[in-house]
Order: sequence, then C-alpha cells, then structure tokens
Amino acid sequence: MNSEVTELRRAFPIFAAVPPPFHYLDNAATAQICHSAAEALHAFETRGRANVKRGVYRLADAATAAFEEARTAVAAYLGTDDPSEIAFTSGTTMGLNLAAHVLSPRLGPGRAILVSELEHHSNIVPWQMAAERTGAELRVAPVDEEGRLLVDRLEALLDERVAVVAIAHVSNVTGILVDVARVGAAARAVGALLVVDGAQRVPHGPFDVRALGCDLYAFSGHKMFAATGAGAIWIRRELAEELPPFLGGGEMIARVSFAGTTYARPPHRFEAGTPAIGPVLALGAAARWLLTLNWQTVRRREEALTARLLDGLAALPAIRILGPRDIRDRFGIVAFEVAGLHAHDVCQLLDGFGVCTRGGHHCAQPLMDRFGTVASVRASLAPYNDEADVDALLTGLEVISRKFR
Amino acid sequence: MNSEVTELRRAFPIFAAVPPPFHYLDNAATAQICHSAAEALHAFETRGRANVKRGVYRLADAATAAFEEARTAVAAYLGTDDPSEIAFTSGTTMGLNLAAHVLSPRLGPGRAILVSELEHHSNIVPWQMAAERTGAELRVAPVDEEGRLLVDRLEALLDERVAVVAIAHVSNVTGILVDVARVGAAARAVGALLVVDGAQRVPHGPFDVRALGCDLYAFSGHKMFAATGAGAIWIRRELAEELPPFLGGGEMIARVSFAGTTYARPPHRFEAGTPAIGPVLALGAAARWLLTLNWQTVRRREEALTARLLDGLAALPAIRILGPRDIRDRFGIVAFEVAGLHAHDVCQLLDGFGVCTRGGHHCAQPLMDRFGTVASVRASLAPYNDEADVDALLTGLEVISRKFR
Amino acid sequence: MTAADLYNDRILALARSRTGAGQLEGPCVRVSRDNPLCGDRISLDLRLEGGRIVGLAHRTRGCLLTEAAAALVAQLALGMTPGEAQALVRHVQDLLAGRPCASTPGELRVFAPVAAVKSRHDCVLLPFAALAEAAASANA
Amino acid sequence: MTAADLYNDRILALARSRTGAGQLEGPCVRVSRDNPLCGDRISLDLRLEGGRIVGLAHRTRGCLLTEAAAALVAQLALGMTPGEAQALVRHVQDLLAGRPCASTPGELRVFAPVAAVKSRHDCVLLPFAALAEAAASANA
Ligand SMILES: Cc1ncc(COP(=O)(O)O)c(C=O)c1O
Ligand SMILES: Cc1ncc(COP(=O)(O)O)c(C=O)c1O
Repeated sequence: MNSEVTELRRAFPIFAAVPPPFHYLDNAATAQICHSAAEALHAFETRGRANVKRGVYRLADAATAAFEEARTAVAAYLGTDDPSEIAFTSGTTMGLNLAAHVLSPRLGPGRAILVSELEHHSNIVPWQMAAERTGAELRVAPVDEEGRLLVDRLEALLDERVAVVAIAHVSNVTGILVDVARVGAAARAVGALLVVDGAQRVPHGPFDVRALGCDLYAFSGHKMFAATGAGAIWIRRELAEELPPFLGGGEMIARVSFAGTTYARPPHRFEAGTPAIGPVLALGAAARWLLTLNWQTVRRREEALTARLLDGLAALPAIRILGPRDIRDRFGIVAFEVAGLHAHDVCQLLDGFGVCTRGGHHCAQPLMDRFGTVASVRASLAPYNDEADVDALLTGLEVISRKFR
Repeated sequence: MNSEVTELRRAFPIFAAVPPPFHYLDNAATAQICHSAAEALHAFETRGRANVKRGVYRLADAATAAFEEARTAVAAYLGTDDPSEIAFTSGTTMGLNLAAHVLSPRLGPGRAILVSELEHHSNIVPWQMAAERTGAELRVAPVDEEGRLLVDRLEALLDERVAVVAIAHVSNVTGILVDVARVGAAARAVGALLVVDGAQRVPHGPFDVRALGCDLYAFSGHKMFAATGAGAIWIRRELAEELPPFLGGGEMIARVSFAGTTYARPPHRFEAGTPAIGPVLALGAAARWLLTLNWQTVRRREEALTARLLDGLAALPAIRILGPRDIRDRFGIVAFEVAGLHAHDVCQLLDGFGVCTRGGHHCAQPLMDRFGTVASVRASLAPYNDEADVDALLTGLEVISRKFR
Repeated sequence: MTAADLYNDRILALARSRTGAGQLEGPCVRVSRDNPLCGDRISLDLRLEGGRIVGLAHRTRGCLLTEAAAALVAQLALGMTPGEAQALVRHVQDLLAGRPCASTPGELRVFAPVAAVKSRHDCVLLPFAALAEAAASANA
Repeated sequence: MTAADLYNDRILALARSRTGAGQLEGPCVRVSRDNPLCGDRISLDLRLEGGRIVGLAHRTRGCLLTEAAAALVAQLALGMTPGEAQALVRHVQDLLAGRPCASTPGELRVFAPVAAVKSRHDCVLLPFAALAEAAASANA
C-alpha cells in the first residue's frame, strides 16, 4: 500500500475496527468519519454537553464558542472569512429544501425554475414541490449520452422568467464536474439566482465558493468525513439578509408575540431549534483537518486511481460504464452495469470480496432513464482508497461475471 | 448522595468527565447523554458507518437493520408496537414544522389553528407561519396567573372552523402537565387534529401515546438522554397514510420523473435524505435503556426533589417563583426571578458554585409576557439529580442575593 | 452468512429455471407489485378453478433472489387453495425473521440464508406478496 | 475565569453608579438597540456641540455587565469627537477577543475578564455599539 495512504488511513477509525478484506468504495453514499471529527463529536456529547446560543455557565459558554468556531472553520473551507454566510442544516437535502422554501416568494405563475437531468432527487423533488406550491414552471436542462450537462441547451432555456437555477456541482453517478461558473454567469445575465448542490464536491477539497458565482451552496457533513446529522448551506451575505426564514422555532427569532414575530439576522434566522451540536462540531473539526491535507497530491492520486478503475472496467467484457470513460473534469465516482446481472446481486457478491459498493438508481432516476437503465453499481473513491481497493473490485467483478452470468 | 442516584450517575459519562462541584440543572435545555446512547453513536460513526435504506453489503445491511431497530425501540417507548408510526426528524422543532406543513392542506381562509399561551416558540412560530401562508386564523388559549392552561377557555375557542390544535404536553417553563387527553377529546368533538409538543414530557418516562388521543406527537432525542441531531414524530397510522410529504429528496420517493413523482409510504415519506443515523441509533439506545428503569421510583424521587426545590425557593426572601408552588400535575422544572438581579447575572454567579441553570425567556416570550417579566432563571431536574444539586442551587442563591442585590 | 450461502446452487438454479415466466391467456386475476427501494417489479397472473389455483404466470424484473422467489411461487402455488397460497407469504416472513415454524414448506427453506441480510428480505417477499394479493382478490 | 473575576468590585461599582441614566432635554440624537438573544435594551441620547460630545444619557434595561458598560460609556464619551466615540467599540471588541492594543483606554480594561465568557460579550458591547451608532448619525 502507498505509504501516504497508509498514513491517511490511520486518521480514520473504521480501518482499525473492520477486519480485512475491507475495500470501502461507497464514499459517495457516505464517507468514513475522520478521527478529529469523531473525537469532536464524542467529546462534546460525553464530556461537554450543553445547549448553545443562550447559556452562560462555562459548559454552555464553551459549547457556544465551539459551535461558532465550527462555523468559522466551515467558512474557511469554502474560502470565505464571513462565518455568518454559513447556516447549519441537517444535510444537503435539508439545505436544498430550505433553498426551495426561502426562494419561493420569488416564484409563482409566469416564473420558472431550471434544473438539470443529472440531478440527485434531493435537487429535483424540492423544486417540483416548489413549482406545484407556487405555480412556477419547472424546466429541465438535458445531458448528453455520457451524462455531461449540455450547457448550451441550458443557456437556451434561460430567459427572464427563470428565477432560480438549481444544479449539482458534481454528479453523484458519473463524478462529472459541472461548469458552475459558466452556469452562474448565464443565470446572472437573466437575473436568476443559482443554487448549487455541492454534496459530491465538498469531499474533494477546499475551494472558493464566491468564485463560483452562485448564491446558495448546500452540502452534507457525512460525505465530507464528519458525522451523520449535520450539513451546511452557504448563502451569499447580501442575499441572506433579504431572505425570509424557513423553519420556525427557538433561536431563529428576535421577538415572538401573538401580535407578530420578528426574526433574527442570518445565519441564526435559518437555524431553528436546537441544532445538531455534536455533528456540527464534527463538521468543523473535519473542515479544519481537511484544510491541513495537501490537496494537489490527493487529487493527483484520485485521478490516477480513477483512471485505473476506468481502464480496468473497460477491460472486462461484460461491463458497461455509465458516463465518460476518461478522467477529464470528473471526480472518482464511476457507475457501471454488469450485463445479465442485477446491480443488487453484483453488490452483494462483491461484498463477498470485502468490497463495498452501492447498487440502485442512486437517487437519480431521471439520469438512469437517460442512460436507459434502472439500476447500476457505483464505486466512489476517497483519499483513503488505494490500488488494492480498486483491484479488489476488478478481481471481484471478473470472478462474478464469470461465475454468475 | 442517594445510592440509587449514585448508580444512575454511572450511566452518564459526563459525571466522570467534569470535576465537582458540578450540579447540572439545565436538563430542560438539553439533558446529558446516557452511556448506551453515547456508545451506540460512537460505535456507528467509528466502527459501523454506512448509509441506510439501500445498501446491501454487510456494513450497510447492519446499519439499516439497526436504524429500523431504533424505530422499534422508540415506538415501544411510546407504547406502540407499530414502528411505521415513528418518523425520525432532527428534533422537536423540525417535527412541529413538519406537522405545520403536512397539515397545511387542511388550513386556509375560514379555518383556524388553536395554540396556547404557554407554548415554546417552536410550537408558535411554525403555526404563525402556516397561518400566514394559508390565510387561516391563529387562536390562542390563555393560561391563569400560575401558567396553567385554562382548558374551559380553550374549549370555548374550539368550533368547527378549528382544523388543528397544537399544545405542549409539559411546559418548559413551569413543568406543568397539560391535560392532553381532555384537549384531545374536545378537539375530536369538532373534527380538529391534535398536535402535541412532547419535548418536555418524553424525558420523564414511557407512556402510551395512543391513550392521549392525539394525532401527531413531536420530541427531541437530546432532551431524552440521547444525542443532539435526532428526534422523532409519532403520527397516527391512519392519518400518516393520508398526509403529503414535507421535505423532498432521496429515500422519501417511490419514483421520480419530471413527468411526476410518487412518494413512499410512511414513515419513509417523511424522511427525506440521509438521516442523522448515529443520533437516531443513540435515540433508540436511550429509549431501550430508559425502558429498563423503575419509573415509579424515579418519579417519586423527582417529586420529592421538586418539592424540596420549591420549598427552598419559597424560603428565600428575594425569590419569585413563576408558576405553581405545589407539585400537583407538574414535572421538575421551576422558573423564578431574583428581585433586583438580572437572570443572566444570576446564572453566571450560580456557575461559580458549579450550578448550571438557564436564564432568559426560555423561548416562551408570550408566557413571560403573561408573567409580566422578560427573563427568569430556570432549574430543571433529571433522574441523576439529587438533594446536593438542589441544595447547591439554594445555597448559591442565598449567597448571591445577599451579596449582589 | 457469506455471499456463497446466499447465492447457493439451488437459488441460482431456481432463478435460471424461469419457472412460470410468461403470461396467461384468457380470463385471470392480474396484479402488479414493485419494490420501491430498488425498482424491481413483478406482474403476476392467476387463474382459479374449483377453488384451486390452476394457472400462474409472471413477468418479473428483479435480482436473482426475486427471480428465484418468483420461480418458486410458480412451482408451489399450482393446486393450492387461495388460503394456502396466502399462507405462503407468512411462512416466508417467519423464515426471514429467523423463526420458521414446523409447518413451513421445506421448499421455502432455500431462502433461509437470506434471513441474515435484512436489506434483501423484500427481494424474496415481492413474488410471495404478489401471489397473496392475487389469491385474495381471486377469492373475493 | 471565575464568577468573582467577572463581577469584580469595579464592575459592580460602575453598574451601581448608574452614570448617565436618564434622558436629555432638547434636541439630540436618539438610538435604541437591543440584544435579541436576551432581550436587553438600551436607548441612548447624544448631543454634539462644536464637534464634541457634550451630552449623553441612556435608559438601559440589562444585566450588570450591560449596566456597567452603559455607565462607562457615559463616563468616557463626554468631550470625545464622534470619531473617538466610534473607535471605542472596536477597542472593546479587541479587548474581548483577547487582543487589546496599546491605545486601548485603560478604563475599558475593567471588562477584560469578560473575554473568557463568549456568551457575555454582547452584554458589554451593546452600550458601546449604541454609542457608535449615535455618534455616526450625529456626525452625518
Ligand atoms: C416545550 C418545548 N418545545 C420545543 C422545544 C424545542 O426543542 P428542540 O430545540 O430540540 O427542537 C423545546 C426545547 O427547547 C421545548 O422545551
Ligand atoms: C449530488 C447529491 N445531492 C444530494 C445528496 C443528498 O445528501 P443527503 O442525503 O446527505 O441529504 C446526495 C447524496 O446522497 C448527493 O450525492
């Protein structure tokens, strides 16, 4: 095993806990938690537990301070020094639903929402619901046969009726990186706001969210090596100040009375009720830890591994890769079919080789429809994966397709 | 220290971690996590992490099975053997917002929502928003000068226009137990649905949710000795089948296409996206552990402690108790003012005695208005509290009011 | 449980047998069911005469476990009364819950290894549930 | 940090002094600010003559820290230019962030123990923020 990877793996408790063979290639569904996130979570829950935002005793004061430091760390990971642009959520799905609700006042009959064919259900269904609720039209930008967004076609669908464009930064099926900056410029040109589903981008290293030219950016902690239960949404400062709240409850108000309630300023306006404090602290710790990695090296290794995976799959007779065969503008997520075998059977059989993959529609049925299939197997990489993981998958597939087809 | 309490405390890791004096009396804000919940959380996040509901490899299969077992345990805690009545949420606030959204189709001009003056903001603001969204009227049932709900007055406000009644089971300021069964009968008589905010009831032992005669019942894990980040809402089976979803995304759908999306059955219909798996497992573990306690003993001890607290406060000259002075139909939550001292100063000074209490409006500004005050100090009990905790509070108050007023 | 237990030769043989694949001609009860989690689907035709099942055919799109279960349904159901056919699904449920009862038909035990893999229970159950639904409506 | 550090005699004396409590007669700038987390509130009147603050009064409903800060604001601001008054809030922010600078007025250092208690920073800041706002609008 690559010695850098060996060292990285030590930062992930799961590898000491699960006996080999253990080839975890289901990172796009949930990644493993890093040590610093696990420790932040466990320390808070068992040794530092108190509610945040109002308490003054030392335990509560420390919890509140740690909570706000997590906000600062997450902001730093997104390249911004304004923590008030970060609102904590329970995950990407919640963030996108929040977006669809707080932007609803801009929707209505005669207005339109534009999404793409490659979206995860979490970036489709909230907009379908918003369209139904408000009478807005839902437009869909198509992808090509490799699953790449046809940006020209998207631009052609943009006119001044479009109030919101919602798009994934990286596809959870093909790993394709969408040219969000170009989409953002086109959206701005017609006065539309851009919402980005960053679930599959954030695990692959820090970036500058403001440079993307988007307005809201949602993601999940559990996919970026933190805990389940927390995520965040970045909302451009000037926009956040104007937006109404989504959920009502404690901590998001300025004053409540039956004569009328006024709301707190961002980010608190978007954080109703007791937050997922432990998972938020884990998210902050993960962001801090991730910022210490050398991402050039990590990205280079991921690219090499992705290429090895793609080449290996292409060399197997019964495999059909969904999406591009090359590594241009993509991250390490590869979906494929095994001719004559159901995706769930393949995943189950791969488990016999200690290989963890995901089978199914990957919450992207429209994209599956586009590929003319119902279900596929997906392998997705993280910095702790190495050649042995990819090779175990390829060997397993070879045996399975020989024996079970 | 009472030997039963000594033993109970061993089940809570915080007491081994925080050096004495440590008198944690802020349980109504967040309670401490019990060992079994902490272990379920930590084990999942560090040794068993996989996404739920779709994966077939062993790690994912085990995670899914554990997730569904948590549902069964929470159902059992609420006295029902139908786990599909339990939908996991991120907490009470989320549950009540979910309720306000899924019930919105029943609201509109000419319809009314009835809440009470003793509610937490989380059971006010979502309904104010729903009223604004739908054009429904918001009615408010008053309380008496002790903060007890005037059920006669509530009944007088109920007519066939009222579609939803939303009420707390136990007040988070006074600890008063509301006669939910009576409210439920009155609501049913006019065809209204009853939503109960159970945040402050669930930490005080198992009960039969169906016997309450309500339709939806929301609560938080972090107040019932589990982790931050997860809670649940119970929805009566027959009603759940009829309700629309709230959030859209992965796992809550049957089939997604741009031509139209169909939704999964309850409880999955109400669980969009990756849930807070670790915190949910903690909630299940806490429910299982709580079911092993002898609640008769625990309740008796809590009553004795509450009486000791009330008597002690009444004996101090500068103290004004908000709410009843007796222990009839109440749980161990007591709010009070110290004449001439600001609540935050009192809490800060009490921290000097190792006593953790909460100061402020307790997210119940309308009730504070009713009591003619802005802020108060609140002490709230859990099974691990004992006489020493109460006495430390009383001693601290005595010194503080002597020295700082 | 290992993958080899789950995909044992008998299950594979059943799945490959495609017993009952096709559709019935003439009047019959037809039900369709799908498994929302994976999109698998069965469409099952049933014909009754004199209180017994005399014809059964299915179109199944599913994993090997679903295919095997559909084939077994087609093998077992012929000659059964609707009540007997409906009882099968409960026997399978008990088997998957790890508590088969004495009267569980021996043929069903081929699915015993699936008990250990909760996420695949629905794969096996789908054809049996479709049979139960068809039998219930044929009987009504 | 202990509660005794926070509520030291100088802070208590300031709070009890109620310096500047009341309201100005005649023309003045009036601003109100509240602390949404605890509901504390200050209403502050300011009068400028010849580019200097010549009058200040406040009605404050707050904790001891807010009361002490309001009293100190009233002590310090008289005679200051609007710019000097606006600079105070930044000095307090730096002090609470644990990095007071050389030019921080010594009187402000009474609040140094509050640096350790993040949740109380806003209590101290409220009167200074109100002063800055009033000074800015008096200057406009
Ligand atoms: C009565 C009541 N309702 C609702 C809530 C909100 O709970 P959470 O903050 O966990 O969403 C609380 C706790 O703060 C409460 O005491
Ligand atoms: C592209 C994309 N968007 C949204 C989501 C939803 O994330 P979560 O389930 O954490 O809410 C996922 C992950 O499943 C995803 O891959």
